[in-house]
Amino acid sequence: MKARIKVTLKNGVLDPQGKAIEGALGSLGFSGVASVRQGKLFEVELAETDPAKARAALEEMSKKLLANTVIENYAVELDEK
Amino acid sequence: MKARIKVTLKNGVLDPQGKAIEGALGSLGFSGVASVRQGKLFEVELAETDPAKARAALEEMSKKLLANTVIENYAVELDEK
Amino acid sequence: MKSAVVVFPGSNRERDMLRALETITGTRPAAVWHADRDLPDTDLVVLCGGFSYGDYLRTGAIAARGNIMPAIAKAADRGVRVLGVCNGFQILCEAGLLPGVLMRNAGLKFVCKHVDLEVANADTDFTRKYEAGQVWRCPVAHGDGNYFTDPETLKRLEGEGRVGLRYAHGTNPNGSLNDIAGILNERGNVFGLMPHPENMIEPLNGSTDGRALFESVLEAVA
Amino acid sequence: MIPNDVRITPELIAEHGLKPDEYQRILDLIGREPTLTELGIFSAMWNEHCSYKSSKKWLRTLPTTGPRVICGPGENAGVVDIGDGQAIIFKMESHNHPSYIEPHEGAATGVGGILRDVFTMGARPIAALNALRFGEPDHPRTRHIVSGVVAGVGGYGNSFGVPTIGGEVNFDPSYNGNCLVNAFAAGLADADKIFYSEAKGVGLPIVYLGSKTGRDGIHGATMASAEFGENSEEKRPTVQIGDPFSEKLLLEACLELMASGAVIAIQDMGAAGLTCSAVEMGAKGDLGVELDLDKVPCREDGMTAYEMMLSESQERMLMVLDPAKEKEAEAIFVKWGLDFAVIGKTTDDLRFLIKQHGQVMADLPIKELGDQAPEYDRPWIAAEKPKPLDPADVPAPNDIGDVLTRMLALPDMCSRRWVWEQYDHLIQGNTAIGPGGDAAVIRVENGPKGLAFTLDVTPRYCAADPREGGRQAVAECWRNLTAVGAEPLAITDNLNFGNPEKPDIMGQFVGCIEGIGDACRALDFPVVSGNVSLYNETNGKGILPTPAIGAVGLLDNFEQRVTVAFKAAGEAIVLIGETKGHLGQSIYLRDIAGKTNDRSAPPPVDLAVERRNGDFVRTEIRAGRTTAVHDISDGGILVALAEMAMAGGLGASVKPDAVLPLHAWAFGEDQARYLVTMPEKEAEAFIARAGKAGVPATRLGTTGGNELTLNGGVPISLTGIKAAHESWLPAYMAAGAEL
Ligand SMILES: Nc1ncnc2c1ncn2[C@@H]1O[C@H](COP(=O)(O)OP(=O)(O)O)[C@@H](O)[C@H]1O
Ligand SMILES: [Mg+2]
Repeated sequence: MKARIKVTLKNGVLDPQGKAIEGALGSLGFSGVASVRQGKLFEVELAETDPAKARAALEEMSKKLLANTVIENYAVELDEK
Repeated sequence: MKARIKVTLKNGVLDPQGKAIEGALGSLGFSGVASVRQGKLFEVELAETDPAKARAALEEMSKKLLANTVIENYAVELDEK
Repeated sequence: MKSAVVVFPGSNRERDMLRALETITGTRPAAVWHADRDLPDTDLVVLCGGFSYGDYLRTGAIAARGNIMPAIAKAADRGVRVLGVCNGFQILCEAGLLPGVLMRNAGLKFVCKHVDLEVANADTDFTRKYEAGQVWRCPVAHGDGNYFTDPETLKRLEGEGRVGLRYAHGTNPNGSLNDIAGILNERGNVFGLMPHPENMIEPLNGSTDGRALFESVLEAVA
Repeated sequence: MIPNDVRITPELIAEHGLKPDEYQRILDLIGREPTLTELGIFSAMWNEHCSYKSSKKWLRTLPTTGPRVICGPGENAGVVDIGDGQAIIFKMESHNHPSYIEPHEGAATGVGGILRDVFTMGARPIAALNALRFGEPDHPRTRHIVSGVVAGVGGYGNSFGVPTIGGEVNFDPSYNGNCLVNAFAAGLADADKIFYSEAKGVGLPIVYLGSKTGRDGIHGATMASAEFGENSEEKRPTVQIGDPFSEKLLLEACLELMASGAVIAIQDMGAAGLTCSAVEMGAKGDLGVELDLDKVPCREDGMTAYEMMLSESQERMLMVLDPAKEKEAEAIFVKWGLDFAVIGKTTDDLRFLIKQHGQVMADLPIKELGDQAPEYDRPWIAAEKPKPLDPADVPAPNDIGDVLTRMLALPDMCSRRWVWEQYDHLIQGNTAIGPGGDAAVIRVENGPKGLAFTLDVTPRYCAADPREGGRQAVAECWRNLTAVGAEPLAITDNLNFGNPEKPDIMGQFVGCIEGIGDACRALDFPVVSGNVSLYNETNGKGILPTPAIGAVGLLDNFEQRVTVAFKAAGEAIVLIGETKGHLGQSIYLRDIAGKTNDRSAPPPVDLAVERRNGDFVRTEIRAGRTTAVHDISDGGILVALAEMAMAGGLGASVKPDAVLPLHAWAFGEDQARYLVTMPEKEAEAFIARAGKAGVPATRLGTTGGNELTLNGGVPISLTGIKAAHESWLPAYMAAGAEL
């Protein structure tokens, strides 16, 4: 089963990368970019076939490793077929 | 208008971080993880309100800056309301 | 020899590079601000080490799209020598002046130490003062030095002698393909490498072996 | 939005860390109930971190002057004259709590803060060091913290572009719930171009520079915002994120601006950012300050006065500018892509006046905010003087080679290469001695002078006998500088302790300060800056008393430096200093004999002997008569010898003392000792010169081979000990999952 985990910075947490990218877009001539926030995307392939179990495992992985829950949020998405 | 750009490594491109995460998940006791690939997620806020124009601008940004098309693919998603 | 060092926001080895060039060439190099659109008249353009734009997005990516870059590409087209060290190498790859990309170190950590470099091709403008196969010690200091390119490009680089320097003796610090430490463009006038020859030029550094790299360019443009 | 006129309840006061009598003091001072913003300002100014209310009395006892001291404690960092019109500016500061919460960002912003302290004064940073203390290796959080802290320290310094050249790493259960991250930075400036925080002149623009203000690190606001209910999720206090890229730009912009002559006063925004920096500038200059918060560059919408005044967003500065040069100054900041805003002015009424949306949010007497801060003479009790340990009571090892191998692989003794290879220690091209030796040495740009740096403290000594431990920490710094050939100049301190409201903890604090003072006076080694971190406790248990000392020394010519590595075979090894086999509080006792709770005395420090021995060693080094020098500290003679051998890839054969038990000789931690090598033919004269100087010098043996041999016994293979020494830390870190 395939899944995606999105990890994004919590609101209010400074995102120096996003800020630098905003600036770069501006100097490349893209106007009207109000803000850019950068996050991470993990594409995971699991042996598990049960969606509920897969989701539970992915939540665990996010909490334990993939996201730094002090500053980041995460969201799990399963490719349901 | 809000949008998301997903940037992922092309197939066949080595992903040291993904590999390390796979290993780390294994040693944390998560079995059955066949593969992990790490990508980037950009959350962009645009002044543009026309979806077609917004999409075109985001494609441009991706090609010109956000993705290195030698090794990365990108996908634009608009929050249509 | 006239040289110019390009400074981006976040460059941080520009002072090391300016000093090395001045010591070795006897002429004070020009410092070029990234926002400029023109280069001074020069024989060598150097993109120095550092964390241009914080290494944010991808290392070298934002700098590679800076105002000064078209002028550098044009100079390279004219045959002016262009040297990219560390972040400079990363910028040259992102700008398409060199093929491939520098990815995160295989160990996922920044690494600062001395490695052994083997001169893979001593017949270039940047290595001619070394012997072919010569091994010299040089520091590296980077988090993204893992050279990667597609198999075809790799084959071409190897076949055309465009790998200038390789990590020797199992000292590859970053997982680079084929132990690649430095590569040339097709024409041989653009060279990018991850190690820091500018930090290996006087007894204080433990050896002066990095000088030969600059002296090679000096001889090439003479 | 948090209203400014909320009723100030006892809960709100407590939430702001203010005691009822402290609140009463506020009421007496301003004659009315404070606004919420004012309460926040008081809580920031009167907390332990800013006011030093528990420690001030004792800090005053430290010697802070000397012929070379240009500026002692009281500014962002201490300034010491190094001759030729140049000055070294340095300080150390803790970021313990933030690093425990979020190791990477906590450590990174700690480094950022101390670098700012140094370049605020006009200096370009040339060296960074860090003293790190972690919980026991088996504690479930330790690995995560080590990995994050090291990556954070390295990540910030590497990107900023300062060589990180040294420090300390220790593990102890007392740090399980409270790691210590003490960051040191030093910078170089012209002695006549130092910038201070004292504002001068009425009606001058106060300028905000650097990054925008967000809701970072607003601690006291937690409950306040929760109570008021609106968007409480949005107002949660957030962790500060370091942006070394902005800091590097800020450095270049500040130095450029200072060179232009536009800067009248400058202060970085550190703890309690805008509040502390503005009050300090005004109060020092006997001026009032008026700020218009509508002008402050903000990262988020709808920030309240309270939030802006307490935000700890990083990479920000406050300056008083020469109005004639305002445009020039702004152009410099625009060039570097940084925010620049005139947010207020100096006034002559000694008020700290904060306005937002045309309303007064705070109006306080500026001098009193600092001067009238509470000051405590906290009760303290001195710990009982511990008794010395009889070496005969300590079990002897069966196999000394095996014990040495185990010792070199202990968490507290193994190689720190895994740490410092993640730090760019070569950038700037002036690193003459990098990490791994006694002190690191940086060539002063273009030479010939060199500066030596070290951080030291032995917390287990301080716990057993605070005064002796305090003396030892300073003495060890002094010895480390001496061992590379440097003249010790001055120190900075970072005093990490538990809860000062407990008399025994306060006793540790007082004892350590007394010890530091003793040593500074005896060694002419003044304290020029420092930082106090109290309340380092978890579940009511304090950390080991950890007064970390950072020290700086000077070499007239960096070429005089000497390193620990054996240089050639067949050289004489001479031991300087007296060996009594002191095993009390030794690594051997704790980690090999397993006496983890032993209460015996740490090694006594005789400061006169320390000075005599050190002065002799330094003179010999400077005369070029030594080839390698290493001071003897943790682990004793045999460990020092092994370190010299491993560094040089050369063995040695030595003759232990015939009278002392072998393990007491090998692993005793007597102070004021060094191992020195020199060509064989010069040994006799060396020992004779020592004798003349009244310095004990004993011929120990000779370098050579691939092994260490004691008395012709079973040789200890260098390959074996080196493998053990190098592998513990990487193996430990590799065993856990970390990204
Ligand atoms: N333990 C100490 N010994 C000597 N000076 C100290 C000590 N602690 C703090 N100081 C001095 O007090 C002043 C204020 O310190 P601190 O608040 O930590 O500085 P900053 O405002 O730069 O963070 C500094 O000049 C510092 O050097
Ligand atoms: Mg400060």
